[in-house]
Amino acid sequence: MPPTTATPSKSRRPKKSTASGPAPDQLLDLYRRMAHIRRFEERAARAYTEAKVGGYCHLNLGEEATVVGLMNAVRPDDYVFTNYREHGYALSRGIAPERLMAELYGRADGVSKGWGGSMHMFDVDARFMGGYGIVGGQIPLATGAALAIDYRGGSEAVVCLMGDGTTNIGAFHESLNIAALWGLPIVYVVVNNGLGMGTTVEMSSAEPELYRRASSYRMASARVDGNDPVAVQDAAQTALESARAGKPYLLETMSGRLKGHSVVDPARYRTREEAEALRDADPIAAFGVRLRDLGILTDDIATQIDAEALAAATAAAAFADASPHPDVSTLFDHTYATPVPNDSRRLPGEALFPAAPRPAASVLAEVTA
Amino acid sequence: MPPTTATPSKSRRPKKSTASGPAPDQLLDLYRRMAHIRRFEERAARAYTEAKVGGYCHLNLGEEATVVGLMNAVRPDDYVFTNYREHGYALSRGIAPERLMAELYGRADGVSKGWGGSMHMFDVDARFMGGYGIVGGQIPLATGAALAIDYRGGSEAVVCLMGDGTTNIGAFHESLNIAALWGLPIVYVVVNNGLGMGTTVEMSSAEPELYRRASSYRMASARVDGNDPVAVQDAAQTALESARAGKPYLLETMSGRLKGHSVVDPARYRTREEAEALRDADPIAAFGVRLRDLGILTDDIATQIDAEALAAATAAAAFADASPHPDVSTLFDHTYATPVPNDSRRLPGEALFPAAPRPAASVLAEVTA
Amino acid sequence: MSVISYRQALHDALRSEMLRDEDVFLIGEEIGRFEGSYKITAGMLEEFGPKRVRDTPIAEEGFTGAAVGAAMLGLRPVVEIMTINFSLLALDQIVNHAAKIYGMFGGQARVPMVIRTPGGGGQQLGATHSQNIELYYAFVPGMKVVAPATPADAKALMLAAIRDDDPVLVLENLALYNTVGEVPDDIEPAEIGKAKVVRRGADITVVAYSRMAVVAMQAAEQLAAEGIDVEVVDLRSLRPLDRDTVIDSVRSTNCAVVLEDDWLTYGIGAEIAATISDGAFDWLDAPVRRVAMAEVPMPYAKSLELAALPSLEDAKTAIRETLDAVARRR
Amino acid sequence: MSVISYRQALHDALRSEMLRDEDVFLIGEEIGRFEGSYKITAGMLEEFGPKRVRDTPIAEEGFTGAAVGAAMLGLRPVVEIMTINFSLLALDQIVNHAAKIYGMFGGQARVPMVIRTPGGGGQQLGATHSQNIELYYAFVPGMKVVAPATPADAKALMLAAIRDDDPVLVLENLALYNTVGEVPDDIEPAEIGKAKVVRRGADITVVAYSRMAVVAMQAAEQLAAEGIDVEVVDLRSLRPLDRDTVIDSVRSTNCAVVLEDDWLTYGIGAEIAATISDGAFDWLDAPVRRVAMAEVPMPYAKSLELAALPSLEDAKTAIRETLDAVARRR
Ligand SMILES: Cc1ncc(C[n+]2csc(CCOP(=O)(O)OP(=O)(O)O)c2C)c(N)n1
Ligand SMILES: Cc1ncc(C[n+]2csc(CCOP(=O)(O)OP(=O)(O)O)c2C)c(N)n1
Ligand SMILES: [Mg+2]
Ligand SMILES: [Mg+2]
Repeated sequence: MPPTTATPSKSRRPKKSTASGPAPDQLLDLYRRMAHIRRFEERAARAYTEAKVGGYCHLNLGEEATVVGLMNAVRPDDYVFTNYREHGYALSRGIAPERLMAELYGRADGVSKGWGGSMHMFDVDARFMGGYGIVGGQIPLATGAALAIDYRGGSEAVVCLMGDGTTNIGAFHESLNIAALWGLPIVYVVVNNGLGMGTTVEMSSAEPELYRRASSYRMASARVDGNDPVAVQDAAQTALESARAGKPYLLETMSGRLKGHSVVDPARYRTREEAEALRDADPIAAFGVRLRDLGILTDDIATQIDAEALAAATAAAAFADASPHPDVSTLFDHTYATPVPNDSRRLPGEALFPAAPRPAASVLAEVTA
Repeated sequence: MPPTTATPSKSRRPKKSTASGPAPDQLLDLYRRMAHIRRFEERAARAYTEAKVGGYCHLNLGEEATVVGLMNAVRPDDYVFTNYREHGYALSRGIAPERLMAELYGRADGVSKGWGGSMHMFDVDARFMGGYGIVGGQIPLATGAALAIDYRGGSEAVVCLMGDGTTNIGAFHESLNIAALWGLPIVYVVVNNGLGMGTTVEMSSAEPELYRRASSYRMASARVDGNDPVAVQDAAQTALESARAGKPYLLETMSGRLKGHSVVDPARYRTREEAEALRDADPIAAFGVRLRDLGILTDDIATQIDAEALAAATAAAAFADASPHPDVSTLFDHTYATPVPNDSRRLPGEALFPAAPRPAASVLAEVTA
Repeated sequence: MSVISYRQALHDALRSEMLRDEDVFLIGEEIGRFEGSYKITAGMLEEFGPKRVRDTPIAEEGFTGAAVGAAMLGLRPVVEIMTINFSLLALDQIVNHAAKIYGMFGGQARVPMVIRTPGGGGQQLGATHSQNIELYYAFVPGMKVVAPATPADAKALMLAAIRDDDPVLVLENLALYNTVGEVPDDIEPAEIGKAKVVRRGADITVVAYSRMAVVAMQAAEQLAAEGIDVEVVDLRSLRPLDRDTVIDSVRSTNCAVVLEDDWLTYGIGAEIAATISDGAFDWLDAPVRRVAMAEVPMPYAKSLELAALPSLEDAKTAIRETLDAVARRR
Repeated sequence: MSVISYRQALHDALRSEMLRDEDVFLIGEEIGRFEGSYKITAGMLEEFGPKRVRDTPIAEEGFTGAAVGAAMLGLRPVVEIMTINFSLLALDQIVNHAAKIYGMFGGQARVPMVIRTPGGGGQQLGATHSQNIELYYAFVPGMKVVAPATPADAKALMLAAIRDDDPVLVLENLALYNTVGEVPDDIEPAEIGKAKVVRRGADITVVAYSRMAVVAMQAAEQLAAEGIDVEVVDLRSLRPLDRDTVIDSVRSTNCAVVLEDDWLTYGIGAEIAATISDGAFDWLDAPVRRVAMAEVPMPYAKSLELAALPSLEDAKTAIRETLDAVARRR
C-alpha cells in the first residue's frame, strides 16, 4: 500500500493545487486507506488488552481523515516527523502493516527492530523519521532536517506533526522562529483533537486558534477541517508548495479523538454528549456517506474494503505474533554507530572486574617472599 | 534615592494615565536619576578595568531613559525581575549605590552579600527580585511571582524585564502563555536595544516587531520609544493597570546600547556610523535638550546634577573598596535554608573521612590477637 | 496503622498538607481533570478547586519555573512532573534557579517547593521514558533529594519535603505505586538526610534506595534460607547523603553490595561504592560490588528490557559472589 | 610541531575539518558576527560564509535539536554551546534525542554531531555560570564525552569527534583556552575512549581530566622536588571510560588520588574512585582520596570562590596525606 502521492513540480516556486478535485478512484483510495488505519488501530488495541503490546499505546482513531489527507500530499522523497500517535502515518507512508504490528509486539521484525515500540516507529527507506515520545521533541529535529535539505539545495520538504497541546512547549516557539528566519522547507502540522490528555485546548492555549500562532514568526498558516481528507490534502499541498518555496507553513487540522488518550484511558473526563458528538462526526462514516452520495461507494464496495482492511490487520497481527523476540545477545548492538574502545557491555548481574584477581593467599605469599 | 512612584489605585480595574504629563520637578527628577545611572555605570566600568570587579559586567549605558521610565511607573510593593543588565534598575528601585557597588566588588556589604556579583543583584526589601544570568531564566520566575500575588488576591504587579534576543527562547513562550491563560498581574518588558551580543534583532527574530508576539497569547502589547523616559513611564503605567486588572501585557521599548555587550566587548561588529548614530541618540543628552527647551534645565543645574551623580558613584566605589571580603568561614552559610543532617561542609583539600581510622598496625594486632 | 499502597500514601500526604496549610498547592500537567497520569492526585481537583489544583499547559520549564517564583513569594507549590524523563525540559529552572536562588542572592529568598516525579523502567516505555536520572538532582548542592521505597516513607518523606524551606525532589517510582505496606495513621514527617538500616544482618551490607531497596529486602529474605544474613541500608535521602549510616553498617559486616536502577558508570552507586571504599577501607574484605542497569538506551522489547534491568536474581548473585570473594581473602 | 594555545588548537581543528568536508558546519550563538564569546570561531564567518557558520537565535534547545535533525540526514554539525551551563536548556534534545536516536530506532539513523562547550569555574561568574556538569553527559549511554587538557589533545580529540558518527560532547575549559603547548602540525585524530599516562611515576597515581589534569602535572613536578614520584593519568575520554589504563597504573603504584573540578558527591571522581577501589582492591594501600569542589552554589566573591575551588595546594596536600596513609599501613 504505497502512498499514491501527487507529484508536485521539482521547483520550489509555489504552484496551484488542482482546481478540479480528486478523481473517483482517488476518493475511493482515500476511503480505503482510512479504513485500513481504523482496522489496524482496533487490532492494536485488542493486542494491547491481550498483553501482546506493552508500554503506552496511542491510536489515531478519529484522525484518519487527517492522516490520509496529509500523507497523500507529501512526496515519497519528503521527510515525515511525528509524535507517539503515529501508527496511521506510518501505515499511510507505505510501511507494511506487518512490520508496524511487529514493532508494537516488540519483535525483531518490527520496523524499529523492537527497540522503539508504539511511540518510536521509524523507517529510513520510507523517510518516516519517527515516532517520538517526548512532547515537542520532534519539532527541533524536523527543523534540522529541513535545514539539511536547504543546506544541500534539495527540493524535498519536511512535514512535522504535533498535537494541539504541544504548541505550548518552548521547542515549538524556538523551532518555528528558526525555520521562518532561515526560510526552511518545512510544514508544521498541528493535529488539533481538542485535548492534550484530558486538558482542553482552551485550558492550555491562551490563543486557542492555534494556526494564528504562526504570526509570531511572520509565517503563513491556515486551519482546515481535519475530518475531510480532501480538504486536508489540498491544504497540505498548498502548505508544502509554500515550504518548498522557502516559506515554512503552519497548518492546523480540526478533528476528534474517538477514544481515550491512550488505550488504557477510559476518558471519564468526557461527558456522554461529547462522546456521542464525536461518534457522530466519525470521519470515516462521514466520508462514506459523501462517497455514497457521489455514487462512488456502494454497500458492496464498503463491505469489501472493510473485509480487506480487517484481513490486513489480522495478517499483521499473525505475522507479529510469529516474529521472534529480539535476542539478548543483541542488547549492545545499538549504543554506538562508530565502535570505540571501552564501551561497556556488562549485564546487570556481571561484575565490573573479574573476581578476586589476586587472591589474598597469593598476595600474602608475595609480601612474605 | 527611593523611587518617586506614581500611586495607582488599589483596585485592579484599568485606570487612565494622567493626561496632563509630569510636572517640571518630576521631569527634572527623571533627568537626575538618568544621570545617576550613567555615572554609576561609568564608575563600574572603571572599577572593572582596575580589576576591582570580576566576572561579566553588563551596563545600562544608553538604556537610562527606559530604566527610569519603567521604575517610575512601578509601585513600591510591586515586584521587579530582570536579567544580568540590571544595575540601573536596582539603583532606580531605591537600593543604595554603595550596596550595589559593593556587590560588584564582591564584598560582604553587597546587596547580595557578595554572592551574586554584577549579574545577580537582589534586595528583598526593595522587592527587587534579581538579577539573573541565564537568558530567559527570570521569565518563568516572574510569572510564578504573579501567580502568587493572584493566589493571595493581592493588588501588586510584577514587572519582568528581558532583552530583545530573549524573546526567542522557549521560556518566553511558555511563560506568556501561562500568564495570559491564568490572567496574571504581570508586565513583560522587552528592552529592545537592537542586539543580542553582536547578533541583530533581524538575524534573531522572524517577527522583529517583538511586541506583536503577544498576539500568540491574545495578550495586549505596545511598542514605545525607549529614549523618552516620559513616554516609557506612561506606557508602563498603562501596562501595569492592565496587569492589575488581570490582563498581562507585553511592552517593547526601543533604545540603543551605547557600548559593547559587556565591559570587555569592543563591539567591533559595529560600523563607525552605527556607533555615531547611537551617540547622537544618547537619551540623557536628548532629554537634557528637551528640558532646556522647556526651560526646566539650565547649564548650572545640569552641572550640579552631574556633580552629584559623580560624587554618589565615587562614594559608592569608596564604600565598596572599604567593605570586607566575605570570610571563608561563611562559605557554607547559604546552601540550605532549612538545615538538615549530613549536609557536606568539606573544603576541597579536606578528606571525606578522618585519616586512617584504623591504622594497619592495630589491624594486624587485632588479627593476630 | 493502616495497610495502604505507595500511591495512596503519597495521595494522603498531599491531601493532609493541603488541608493543613493554605499556601500549599499542586501544579502540573493533567493532575486535575485527568486526575494525574498515575492518579496520585485523583479527587483533588474536586475537593480543592482549580486554584489549588492547577492543570498546566505542556510546558515543563514554564510551570516548574512558575512554581519556583511562587515559592520565592512564600507559597509552597508541589509540582508534579509526569515522569522524571520530562524533567530534563525543566532542568534549567530546577538546577540553575530553584537550587541556586537561596545561595546566589546571599540567603535572601527561600524556595520552599517540592517536585514530585516518578522514575523507573520496566514498563516497556522505551529509551526516553524509562530513565533513572535522579543523579541529575542528587549531584546539585542547594537541592534536596529523597527517594522513598515504602508507603510509610513515601508519606513521611513527602510531609517533610512539603514543610522544608528548600527545593526538594521526591523521587517516586512507577513500579512501586501499587506496592502496599503499613503506615501509622499519625505518621510524622521524616528527617531528610537520614538513611535507615531496614534489616539487621551480620554477613553483608546491601545499600539501595527506591525500587531497589524493595529488591534488597526480597533478596535478604530469600538468602536467609541459604543461611546468608544480609543487612539492608535504605538510603532514603540521596542529597544530603547519610554516609555515616552506610559506613557503620559496612564496618560491622566487612563487605557490601550496592543496588541501583540507573546506569552503572557514574550512577548513584558509584558514590556509594567510593564512599564505602574510603570510609570502611580497613574493614572491607572484598571489593564493593555494584548491580545496575546495562549501559544502553532502554529497548522496548520485553526480552531486551528484562536483560537490561537489574533483577532480584542479579542482586542475589552479586551478594553470593561478594561473600565468595570475602571467603577467598579471609 | 608548533607551540599554540588550546584556543588556537580548537580553532585549527574546526577549520581543517571545514576545509576537508563540506558536510561539516558550525552552528551556535554569536559564533559568526561576534566571532564567538570565547573567540574559538574568530574569522570563520568571513572565510566560510553564513551557510556554514550559522549564528542562531538564543534558543539552545531549538538550535541544538536542529543540529541533531541535520545530523540525522547526514550533515556533520558542530554546535557551540556558549558555556556548559546553558546546555541544561538543550538537555532534552541531547539526552532524550541525540543520544537515543541510534538505539531507539534499532540502528537506522546515525547522529554524527559534535557539541563543543566550555566548563570551568574560577572566573567569578557566580552560581549559574561556573558549573562543571559534564557528568550529565558522561552518564548517558549513546553519548561520547571527551575532555582534552592540552592543545594537542584539544586538536586530536576534536578531529576525532567530528569524524565520529555518534554525538560527541567535547568539553572545553575556560581556564585552559589561553594555555599553550606543542601540537604536531600533522596531528592525527585521537582514539575516543582511551586515557593516557601522561607522566610515569612510581609512588602514587593521580587521575584527572580537563583543567585538573594540568594541575595534576604541576603538582607532580613540584612534588618531584620533594622526592615524590607521581604518575599522572589523564582520562581524556569520560565516556567511554578507560578503566584499564587507570587500574594498570594503580596496580603499580598501590595508591591514588582523583582530582576533579566538579562537586564531590556523585561527581565524576566518584566513579573513578569506585573503579579503582574495585579493580585494584588487592593492590591498594590506602583509600582513594578525592579532591573536588566544595558542595555549594559557586559564590561570586573572589575570596569564597577561591576557597570553593580545588587548587594546586589541595592536590599536593591530598597526595602527601595519601602517601602518609600508605606509610601508616605498610
Ligand atoms: C515533555 C513531555 N511532557 C509530557 C508528556 C506526557 N504527555 C504525553 S502525550 C501528552 C498530551 C499531548 O497532547 P497533544 O499535543 O494535544 O497531542 P495528542 O496526544 O492529543 O495527539 C502529554 C502531556 C510527554 N510525553 N512529554
Ligand atoms: C540561556 C543562555 N544562553 C546564552 C547566554 C549568553 N548570553 C548572555 S547575554 C546574551 C545576549 C542577550 O541579548 P538580549 O536578550 O537582547 O539582551 P541584552 O544583553 O541586549 O540586554 C547571550 C546570548 C546566556 N546567558 N544564557
Ligand atoms: Mg491533542
Ligand atoms: Mg538586546
